[in-house]
Amino acid sequence: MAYEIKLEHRNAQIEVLNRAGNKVVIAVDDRKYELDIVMVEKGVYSILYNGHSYNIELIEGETSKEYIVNTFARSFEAEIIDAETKYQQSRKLGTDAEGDNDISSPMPGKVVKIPVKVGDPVVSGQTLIVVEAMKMQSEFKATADRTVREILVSEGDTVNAHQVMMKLEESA
Amino acid sequence: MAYEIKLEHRNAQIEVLNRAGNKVVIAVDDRKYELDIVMVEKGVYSILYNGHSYNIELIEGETSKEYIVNTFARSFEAEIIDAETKYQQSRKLGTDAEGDNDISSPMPGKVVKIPVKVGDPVVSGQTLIVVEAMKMQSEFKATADRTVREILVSEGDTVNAHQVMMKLEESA
Amino acid sequence: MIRKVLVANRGEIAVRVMRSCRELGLITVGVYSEADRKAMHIRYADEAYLIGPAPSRESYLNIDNIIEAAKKSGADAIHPGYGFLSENAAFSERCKQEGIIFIGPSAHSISTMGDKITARQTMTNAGVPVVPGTEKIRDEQQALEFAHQVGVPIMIKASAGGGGKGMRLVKDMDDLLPSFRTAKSEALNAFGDDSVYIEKYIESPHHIEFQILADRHGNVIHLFERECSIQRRHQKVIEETPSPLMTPELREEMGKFAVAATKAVNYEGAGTIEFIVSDSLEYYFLEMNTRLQVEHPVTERVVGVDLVKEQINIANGLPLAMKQEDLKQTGHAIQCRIYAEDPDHNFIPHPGVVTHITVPLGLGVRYDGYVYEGYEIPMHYDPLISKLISWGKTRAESIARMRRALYEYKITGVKTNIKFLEKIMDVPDFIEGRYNTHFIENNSDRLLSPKLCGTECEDMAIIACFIDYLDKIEKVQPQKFTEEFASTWKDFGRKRSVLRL
Amino acid sequence: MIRKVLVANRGEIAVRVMRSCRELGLITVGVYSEADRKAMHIRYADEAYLIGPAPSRESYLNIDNIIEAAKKSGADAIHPGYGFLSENAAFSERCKQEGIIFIGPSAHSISTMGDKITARQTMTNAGVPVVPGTEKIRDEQQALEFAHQVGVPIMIKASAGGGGKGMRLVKDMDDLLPSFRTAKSEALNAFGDDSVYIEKYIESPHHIEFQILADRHGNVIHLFERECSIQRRHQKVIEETPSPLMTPELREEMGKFAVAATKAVNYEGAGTIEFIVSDSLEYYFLEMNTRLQVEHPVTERVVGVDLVKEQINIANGLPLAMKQEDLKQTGHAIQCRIYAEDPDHNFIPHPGVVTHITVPLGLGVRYDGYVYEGYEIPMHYDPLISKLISWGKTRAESIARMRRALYEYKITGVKTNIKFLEKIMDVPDFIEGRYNTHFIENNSDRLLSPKLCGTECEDMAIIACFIDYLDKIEKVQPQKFTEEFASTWKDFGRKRSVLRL
Repeated sequence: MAYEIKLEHRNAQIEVLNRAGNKVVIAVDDRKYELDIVMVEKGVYSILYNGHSYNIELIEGETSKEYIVNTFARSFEAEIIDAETKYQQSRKLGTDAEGDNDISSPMPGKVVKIPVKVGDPVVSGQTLIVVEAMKMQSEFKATADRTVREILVSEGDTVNAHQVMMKLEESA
Repeated sequence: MAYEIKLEHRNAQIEVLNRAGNKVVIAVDDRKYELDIVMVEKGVYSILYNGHSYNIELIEGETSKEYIVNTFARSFEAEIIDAETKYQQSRKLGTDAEGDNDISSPMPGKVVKIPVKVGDPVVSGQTLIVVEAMKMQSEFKATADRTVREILVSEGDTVNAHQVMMKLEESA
Repeated sequence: MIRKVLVANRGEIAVRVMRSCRELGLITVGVYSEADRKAMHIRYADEAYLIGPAPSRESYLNIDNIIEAAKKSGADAIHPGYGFLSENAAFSERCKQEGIIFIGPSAHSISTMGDKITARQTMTNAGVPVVPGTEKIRDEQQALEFAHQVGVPIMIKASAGGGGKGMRLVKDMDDLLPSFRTAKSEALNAFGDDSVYIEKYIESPHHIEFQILADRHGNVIHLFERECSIQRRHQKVIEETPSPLMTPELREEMGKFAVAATKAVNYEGAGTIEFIVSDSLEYYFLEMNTRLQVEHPVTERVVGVDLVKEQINIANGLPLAMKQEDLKQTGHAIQCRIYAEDPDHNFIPHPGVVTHITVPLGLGVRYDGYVYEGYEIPMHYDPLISKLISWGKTRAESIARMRRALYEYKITGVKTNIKFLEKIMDVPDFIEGRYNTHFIENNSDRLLSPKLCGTECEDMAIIACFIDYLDKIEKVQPQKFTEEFASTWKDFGRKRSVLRL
Repeated sequence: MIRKVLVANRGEIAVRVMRSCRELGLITVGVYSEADRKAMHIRYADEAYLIGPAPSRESYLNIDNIIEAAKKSGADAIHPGYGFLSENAAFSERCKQEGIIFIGPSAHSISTMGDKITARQTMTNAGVPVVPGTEKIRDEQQALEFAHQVGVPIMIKASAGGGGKGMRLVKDMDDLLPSFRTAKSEALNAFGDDSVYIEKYIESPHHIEFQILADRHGNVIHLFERECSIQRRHQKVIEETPSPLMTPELREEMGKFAVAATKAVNYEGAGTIEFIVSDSLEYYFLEMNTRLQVEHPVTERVVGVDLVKEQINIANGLPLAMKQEDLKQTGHAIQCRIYAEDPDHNFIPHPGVVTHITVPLGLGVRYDGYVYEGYEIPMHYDPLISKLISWGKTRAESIARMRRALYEYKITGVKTNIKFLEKIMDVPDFIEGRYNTHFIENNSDRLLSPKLCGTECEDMAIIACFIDYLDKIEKVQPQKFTEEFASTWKDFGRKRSVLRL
């Protein structure tokens, strides 16, 4: 069965043609690889292909279909695309603007300042919330002119990574 | 509920009197400990007791009730004793001699020589089987005068740790 | 003699200090905040005491709680590490009052060097060159006069400051007064004190510091220089010794001034004299750090001393075991600071759980760290994860070894600057030793561009994800859905028997 | 110039060689047996080729397969490491024939030094002192004559031998002939050759070796000595440099002989001249190891060279970059060999899965290893897991640091000799440097007795087991048995949704 995998910019078709233990014959787009792949440590794969030794580290993302992949050269975000994912993506597409209106922090931290309040009109570039982690403050700014619809945290709160802290809406 | 734990030579009574998160009040024989215990890595515990910082590493044995415990000073074998264990121990006691008659290797290895055959009488100290691991040969010898009842491996075989390789019986 | 040492710190430096204590046969006492129960320094210490909640000011900066832990444990000395209370004169004084040895300088030395204007004055009196500048500026008139006297560029700095706050660079005479006013108001906000002073600004500065050791008996030696010019927003990133800029004559001259500066404040312990050096090798005293520096390992490797052990010997009142003429730099050492931060997103700090770590090892590599697999790096403290130190017979070998070590170093779970550092090792200006504090700024395009991963490399990444995903669903997905219900009960039985409860 | 190096080895030495290759910018090729697919050297290498089944003679000793891998990969050089084919003259010759650079000496040097009797003769001709002894013994009459001439104790040794096989110590003249006959028959069984020779036996021997480097242009230098007398059944356990026994005069004298011995066989590459030294400092040539030694890191640390890089430079035909007078020993280094073995059960080797590992780090500690968490140490090869090297300004600091490093070093899953080594660090004879090859035997009671773990320590072990057990049953045991059947189906649904398949 062929799957689709998204590796940042790229969408690749992938299919296992044959597999016996470590030995796998696999097609990625129009390229066919005969290789030896084995998990050596939790989340760490060793691949031998055509004499070359590759080490790939995986961290599972928020769902079992999402990964952060580290190669020697760089780090990628990857996602397994199946029917369910496609359906969700199509839903998401329609509401894309809404996603942009959620303000969340990429890292855990502590809310130190919220210089706006619900109902405030804000302009692109205006600071909405300041989060501190590891003695450094990060300012989260509006990327477009909007109105503050909802504030979900208070000053002094601890937030997790990717937690939505504030919701904006298009100004009336 | 009080349990019994065997730590090599010692049998200790143990009971959790109170537990809230890391903080545990626990009685071992007639001593009461108020301590802070937390698993920091898989199988690695940090215990703070009376200001002292203890690091204890556990490896599960062949059953979930058996452990190898490493303290700073030394390594122990430990076992949780419950009704089931006691019953098995009492059964074992009756057939203790039989256990002694099983020849097994403490480590994985390869059988390189079996200088005896089924039916042979053997005397205490006589070599029964030679196993090689990591370029070193270990000889397994009879600890009493016996007869070879059964040989379960052949020369060239690979054996796992604790696999029974030969059975002896009391000479007729 | 010191018998038991409380280390009033956390992270890599707490572990590093305890290692030397252990080698000396001393008992170590760790202290921890509520966020640090699982921290490595607590696992490493012989004894451990809780000193308060996660925020530093309630724990690692809480003098009362630390003194209480020292008394409870019977520690006879406190090592402050760096940061936190290490340059706090009140803490040094309090230890003295409580009869606990503070492994560091006296309150007097700390406060003299802590106030930049007093420090400048002391240095000037001792004949140590300082950047042409003023004392506390009285009024705008004085600011104008000085600016006209030395010419632009000039730098306005907060007297009580540090870390870039209350600082203003003036390149144009017209900007002087507006900048002066902003600096004063920033200083007031940041430090509760609006005093500022003005200095001549060195255009292409190198940051070079000298390590010193001073005992109670008046002996002072320096352990040569460290080059610390690779900085990002005034944060050091890479340090090395010897400095590629240094000549033997300059080293001897600056070393003598470092010793004179140290003597001028009756200093006792390990310390650092920081200089600012221009491209044309003019140098000026900048400040003194009255503690162990983050970058002390490069000196340890090249000079062959354990600076923490020297600190403890000095605190024990012993005379220095080495004389200046015994000391020699052998080979070359480089240190990289590994931070939990995301270079692709403006170096935002990145706390989180370390899921996997591979530490670089082998010949010529030293690793000072504190995180382990499964450890959650807390959000409350510094993002420094570890320090990687490479040594080589030559600077070229030291760079090659650092490149190799960074290649081996793998941390998953949190973002780090490892690949950013790897790229620095390949920048010609770095390789040739031609750099000043503008290095990262000047090379930012190159340093921030992603490394190439070609089609085959990308395909391997895709394949690994896919195989992992297939094996994962294999494990949880039943062979046949219809058999599922019936087999679940059996599965439970099996699981029980495997566990043999 | 060498561009791509195949490392014909496994374990820590393969990784160690590849590290230096990487620092030199060379491409590395690993080879592996079927038991080694997950081995670290394969993960570390740029390229990797399978060379056969698990048994060494079908893979790591299979010259044809290794040469084939070299050709397939386009490697222009082969580094043999130590052990396996490193001292195999036929392999060196074969590489030459195939146009592949063998990073090591010529077949001629290897065979001259490989045959003990030829080696003795070559050394005698070169004026290097050898232990008084015979050539191959013709008959029992000759054995008796020699024994009477030098007196007991004497040692009978197999000409083709090594590792203690075919060796017999004779302390009483009456035992001579019986021992002679047993030695011959053992030699025949072990090596297919019953030739033996006899040597004077040194009663309290020290095993001291000199590291040498020789280039193609006739330059030979020595990098001082290594003391290797801490042995168990002729297996080295701990090595150090400088030797506590050495004097500057003796070092110079022995070093000159080491260089002379090397020149006598037109040697090229890195090698070791082993001497046996008596308590009264009489020394005799023992043998030459025509390869890198397991204990080479102590020399690297104290002399400040990378011996693998030197080997590669020599193989490239470059002249040595160092002269004898440039070299200096700085400080003191000790190496401990960590074996997977069980000291409590007669040091039986202990292959198995490494479940957890904590590596010692920090100032002055080098760790050369290859195992990782989850790795299964195979039963087919050497039990050496890693080497721990400590450096200190003085021997005392080096010992203190090794004690600290061994304390930090934790491996669970397989048994190791770590605690055994820790105890050696506390034996007065070791601390004072008064030891010879009988050290372990003489101190075995102390070294094999368990360390004390008092009641509190035992109780903590018991508590950790108990808490772990309780938490484990908590996880699998259902709250109420009767609810089990009904809830299992729900659990399955939950599990699925967590995985979001």
